[in-house]
Amino acid sequence: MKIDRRDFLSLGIGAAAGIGAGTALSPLPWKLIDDSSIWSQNWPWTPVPPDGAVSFKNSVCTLCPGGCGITVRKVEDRCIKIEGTKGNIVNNGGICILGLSGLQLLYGPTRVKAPMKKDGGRWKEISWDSAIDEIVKRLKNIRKEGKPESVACVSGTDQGTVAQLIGRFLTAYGSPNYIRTSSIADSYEIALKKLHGQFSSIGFDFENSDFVLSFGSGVADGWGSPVRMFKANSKWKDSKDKALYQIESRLSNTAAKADKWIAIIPGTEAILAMGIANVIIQKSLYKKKLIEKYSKGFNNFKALVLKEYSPEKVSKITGVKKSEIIAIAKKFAGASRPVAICGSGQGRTPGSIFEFMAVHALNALIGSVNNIGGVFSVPEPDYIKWTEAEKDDVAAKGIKTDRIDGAGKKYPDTRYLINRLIDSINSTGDSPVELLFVNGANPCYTMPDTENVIKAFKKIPYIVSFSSYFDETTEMADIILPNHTNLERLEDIPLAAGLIKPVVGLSMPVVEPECNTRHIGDVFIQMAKLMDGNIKASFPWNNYEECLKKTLGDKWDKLARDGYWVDENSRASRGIFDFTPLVKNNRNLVKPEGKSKLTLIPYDSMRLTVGYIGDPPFAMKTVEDTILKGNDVFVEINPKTAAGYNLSEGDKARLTTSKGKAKVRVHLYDGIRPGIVAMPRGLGHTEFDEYLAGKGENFNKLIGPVEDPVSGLDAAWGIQAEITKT
Amino acid sequence: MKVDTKQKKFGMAIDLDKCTGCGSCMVACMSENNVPFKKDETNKLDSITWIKVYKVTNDKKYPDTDLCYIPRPCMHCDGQHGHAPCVSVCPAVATDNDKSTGVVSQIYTRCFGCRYCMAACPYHARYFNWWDPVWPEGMEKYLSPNVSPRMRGVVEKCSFCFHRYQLAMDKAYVEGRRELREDEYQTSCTQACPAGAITFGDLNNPKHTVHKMVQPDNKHHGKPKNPKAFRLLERLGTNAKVYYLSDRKWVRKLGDNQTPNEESSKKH
Amino acid sequence: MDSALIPKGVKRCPLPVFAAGIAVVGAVVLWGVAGMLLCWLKGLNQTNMNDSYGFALWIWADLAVIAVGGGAFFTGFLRYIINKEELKNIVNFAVLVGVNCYVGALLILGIDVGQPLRGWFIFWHANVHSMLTEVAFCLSCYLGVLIIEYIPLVLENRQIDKVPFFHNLGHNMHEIMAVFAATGVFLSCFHQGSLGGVAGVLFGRPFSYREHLLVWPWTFFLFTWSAAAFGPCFTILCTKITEVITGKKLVKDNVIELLAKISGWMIFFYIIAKTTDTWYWAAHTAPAMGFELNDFYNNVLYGKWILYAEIIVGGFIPALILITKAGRRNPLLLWTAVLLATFGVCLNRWVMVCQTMAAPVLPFDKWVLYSPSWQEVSTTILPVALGIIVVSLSYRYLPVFPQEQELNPID
Amino acid sequence: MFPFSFEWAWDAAHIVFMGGLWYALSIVGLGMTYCIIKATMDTISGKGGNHH
Repeated sequence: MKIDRRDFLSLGIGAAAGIGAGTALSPLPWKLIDDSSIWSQNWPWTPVPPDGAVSFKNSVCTLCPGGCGITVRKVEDRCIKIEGTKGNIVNNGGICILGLSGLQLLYGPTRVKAPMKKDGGRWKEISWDSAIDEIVKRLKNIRKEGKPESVACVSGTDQGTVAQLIGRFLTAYGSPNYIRTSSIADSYEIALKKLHGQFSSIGFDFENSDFVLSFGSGVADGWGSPVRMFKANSKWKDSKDKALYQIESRLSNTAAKADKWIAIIPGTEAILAMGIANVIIQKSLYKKKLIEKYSKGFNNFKALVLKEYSPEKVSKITGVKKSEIIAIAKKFAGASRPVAICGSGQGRTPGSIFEFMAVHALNALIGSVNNIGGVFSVPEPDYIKWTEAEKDDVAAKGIKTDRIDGAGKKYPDTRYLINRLIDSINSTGDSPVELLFVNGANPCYTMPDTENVIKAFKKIPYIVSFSSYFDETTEMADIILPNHTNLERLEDIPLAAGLIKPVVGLSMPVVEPECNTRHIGDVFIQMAKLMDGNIKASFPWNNYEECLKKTLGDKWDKLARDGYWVDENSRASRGIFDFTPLVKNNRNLVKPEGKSKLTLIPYDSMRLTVGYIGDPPFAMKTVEDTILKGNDVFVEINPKTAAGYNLSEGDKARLTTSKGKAKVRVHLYDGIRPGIVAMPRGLGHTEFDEYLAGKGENFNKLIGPVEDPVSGLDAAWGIQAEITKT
Repeated sequence: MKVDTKQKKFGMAIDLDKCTGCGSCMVACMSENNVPFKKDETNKLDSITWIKVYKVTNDKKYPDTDLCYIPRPCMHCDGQHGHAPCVSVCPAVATDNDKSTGVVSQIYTRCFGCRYCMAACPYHARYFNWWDPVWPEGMEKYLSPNVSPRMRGVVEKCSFCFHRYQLAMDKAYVEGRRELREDEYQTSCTQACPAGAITFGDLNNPKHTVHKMVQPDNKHHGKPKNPKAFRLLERLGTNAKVYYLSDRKWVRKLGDNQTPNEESSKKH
Repeated sequence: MDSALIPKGVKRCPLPVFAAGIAVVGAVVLWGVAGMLLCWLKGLNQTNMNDSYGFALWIWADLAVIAVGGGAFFTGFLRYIINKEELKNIVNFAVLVGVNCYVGALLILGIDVGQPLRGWFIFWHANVHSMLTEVAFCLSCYLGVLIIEYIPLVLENRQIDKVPFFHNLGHNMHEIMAVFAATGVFLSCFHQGSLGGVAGVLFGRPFSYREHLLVWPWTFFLFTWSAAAFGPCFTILCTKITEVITGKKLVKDNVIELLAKISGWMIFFYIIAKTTDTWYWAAHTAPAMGFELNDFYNNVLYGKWILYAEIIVGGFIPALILITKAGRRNPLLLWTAVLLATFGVCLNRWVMVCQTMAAPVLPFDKWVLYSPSWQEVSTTILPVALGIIVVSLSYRYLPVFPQEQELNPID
Repeated sequence: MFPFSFEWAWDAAHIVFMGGLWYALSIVGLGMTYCIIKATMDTISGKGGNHH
């Protein structure tokens, strides 16, 4: 039969249909579909963490002064998780947000991966030898010119072998200018020196206290050793007859945890303390025998408080109701193991010594000094028993010169005055500091009037940073000798955060150094050896590890085993309590700068670290959107006050103080005293990674140092400010 | 040896009066479970936090204001007939309410990202991977092999650190045991909480602290017998395995919705 | 040029004009394709959805097009099962519109999922308890049925019809079309219903949760009913629009009026049921969960107005117009009615999806509002544009409207 | 979808749901097969098109 066009067409279509159907019924499409789901599960950009042998390594966290024991979980040579060490004396298993984020710092993009030298404003990698040679050459020259005292060191601590090695180096070199960054540790130190007559750090027996009267101390916001404080707070919650009263102008997390929140006018805490003393004495609720036996100058003190601090007067100044003052006093004196504490927020900045003494006096009145549940004056752990550093004439002459920061002169009890260092550099033509070592500190971010601080650092001819991370101060340096991070290095960590006995922790390397870094202890020993003469002679050790083991002696084993060592046989000094300095410095308050209507105060939170380390990405992720949104920081303000400036929730505004301006947004918060603006610390970094840099504003840019009349330390707690809608 | 076949019901009790809102639980969870992070995490509507700490206030004016933090992991709901709100709706069986442990799991490689489960969850406990997870150069080193990183386009959520349960069970089996001690299986957040505010354990086991704290009434869908304890959105019938405790009335009241007339009738 | 393909006895505009029109719509299609590719390649971060708004514009679009596409199954039901002869003059078009709606719905679903390559899991690892599974199955099956119902029309193309095999195939399919239609109705009832179930079963969302009858929440039945009721209105609307565009009368009034009347009564009884449901939910269901009506409507956008707009403006008004002879005979009123009806059903779907997501549930939650990104909008318009092209092509080359020749004689 | 996928269970839910599904699918499938076969036979027997 003949095939016409139409049949052909239909055949053609039929064939096509056949082929189509054939493929559809073949396994091919099914195979493709099945594969598709497998592809979607193996994108090359989704990492697959390699498995391996699991191990646990113990150490001590040094990211804050808390000194918690940490246990690092490892898979082969990778650290994968940081946890709190069970049974540790400080944190027993608990751990804070910063410690948990530690691995992001270890493996993070902000590490200084090798020694670096500023070369035309840009960082250039150099070898360790050439780096150290360069510094030694400079040190030798400065010494030749006969001004060894122009070499200084700014450090986060003055305790432990590393700090002591640096101090020893300076002494042998001939400089008295080892400067510790300031905190409430200084204030308490000085207050205790004045009232007890000897240097010691403060300790609190919170675990046994049944009533805690906190003058703004953020015991639930990171004050003291954070994890220990959280645990203590939970203990207080556990029993009905324990209580925490929080005296603070803002409903902080601590105030929220407290059984009572007393919203005081900021800066008048000392007055309230004196008022409470008035009631206690008035109603003779104090421990008379103790006072008679162990105190001096009580009668003057009594006369003073009775004359000047009647509840009525105090109420007017502090804004706390008279009835409330009396109630607090009764509650405090009536408790069996009460304790009064101060140092606002996390206690990163010193306070008015008058306030510290007044608060401490309360403890004395009701017998809580060196008593169970109270405060203890704890001697610094003395396990570092080295021979005096050898001094040649240059050294001997150098260390006799006045400290550049003027500490110990006008203020005999003040050992370090970093705020004065900045002034003395900026006030003279060329900087009195020729060469500056910076270790464990980031003053160009953490110090008030940041602009001024940076100005001073710009004037310093040569800055050596030992930072493991690119922080603000490191950016100002001329050369970086990156130290191992806390997880990579061996170091003894004396815990200064309010424990009642001297405790030393041991930070152990849990992982091989990630980058081409070197232990700061080894670097100084090495430099000393290259300096020859008396300096070389003062450093008989081959390396830091040997130095540490020799220093610790028989304590080493215990430390290596448990991670900490408690100096059991250290006795709290049963000194006489002298009220005289308190009376003498009556009303030496610290007033906020400026004369605007609003008062700007900072606030600390666990989620924003305010120390020399920047907030890691994980921690930043937990910051609420009422604190940071995009790159805008929110300031808290009472709705009543806000109405006066016709500000409503989320409005953009400009915050102005005598020190600077900041673009902010407004968060209306009923939990804050009218007339006050509160701004979070820890934001506004310019360095570190893109997860932190450029977000929010740095509070320190808006406030300037205000010297405490008693200690000379910067004790500014706030500053007058103006806010305008933009 | 005796093999205990009694089924477990793992759950959590969180003491809101102890919680300080420090955020440790959130980060402990992120680092345990390989949760990714972005440059800007301030848009909380696309920020993955398996356990999220809510901040609530009593809405009173100064100075009577009070605030409270409410940590919110996945509630691992049992629903009325063993069906969590999310489990019954998942079209591809990518999430499951494990009868033997009471843990609501999520199978990332099975999920195809329809997000019906997120629509179903009243607690916003489920999170979608809107973006590919990216770790900065070198940081992927800390990723744990126990939890696979998720790919873009799937839903993820708190698993009560189920991998820890599996590891603990493996260990127990090697030691010839079939039962875990209370402390052998604890979630990362529980372990980390510096305030010790979180208690984790088997709600079916009278010996476990969590059971003693909330005294769940299993005849009435696990309603707590302890008057200080409550669950979020109790009356939706989600039958959550996460309980909260507080001495503060306003906090307990904030745990669930009441219509005005109810409230007034409650007063007297 | 293409006259060989154009049906006998009808007149069509010259090809260039036609092509120009298609080109315009084609541009819109390209825009949509751009959005689609972005979503597939870069992921759903291209949208403005977030963890509180997992369901948004797309899911609404799905529910809406399926609802208005309901005209297909219901007209088919009336034509083939109830044997309403007149409707044979509009059923083709109803099916055509239906096909487009369903293709669009599936396309959007394909973009909406985070892992499109795993889309088939919904069939392969089906969870029979999930409403979405039911939707997926019935939706795709019914699309198959619709295509089967559409094929005979295609086979009636002048050239194809010349091929004996196709001629016979078309003929035979007509013979047993009732069987397919019946299956279609069966499937439709379930997927329309389960789409309602999607929101109705969410006992974590008091705004959309409803009590159950057997295994289905009331929304299940309300959705099926509303699709059957409002669908024909949309069919009429599309017919009217086509008539305007082509400038011809394509369907006789008696056909339209019949459909309008049925639709009217369906809407009337539906809206009464809907009102009752709303009342019961507000008076019993929600309060039992700790909510009162006002909690769901105390937002700037989502106020009580939306409730009245849906029930009165988009429900009773069109119903009353359509059930009165005068109303459906008056062209202006008819237009108003079908427009309002379409608006009403779309609003209902919007509320069930988007307001469900927006309304706070936790006592310390806040309303979450969202506005779609251009990628979402373009991909939502994409199927509409595609639909216009398919309808145009079908109209040009297939005898979609049997009465066209009679109504528009060529002299 | 099939008894061999692991989430399958021989419970009421699966039987009813999948039963309904396969029932519908088979009707449609059989219907189409019938039409195609019949159309082929008709064609061979010379019906349709311009043949008559």
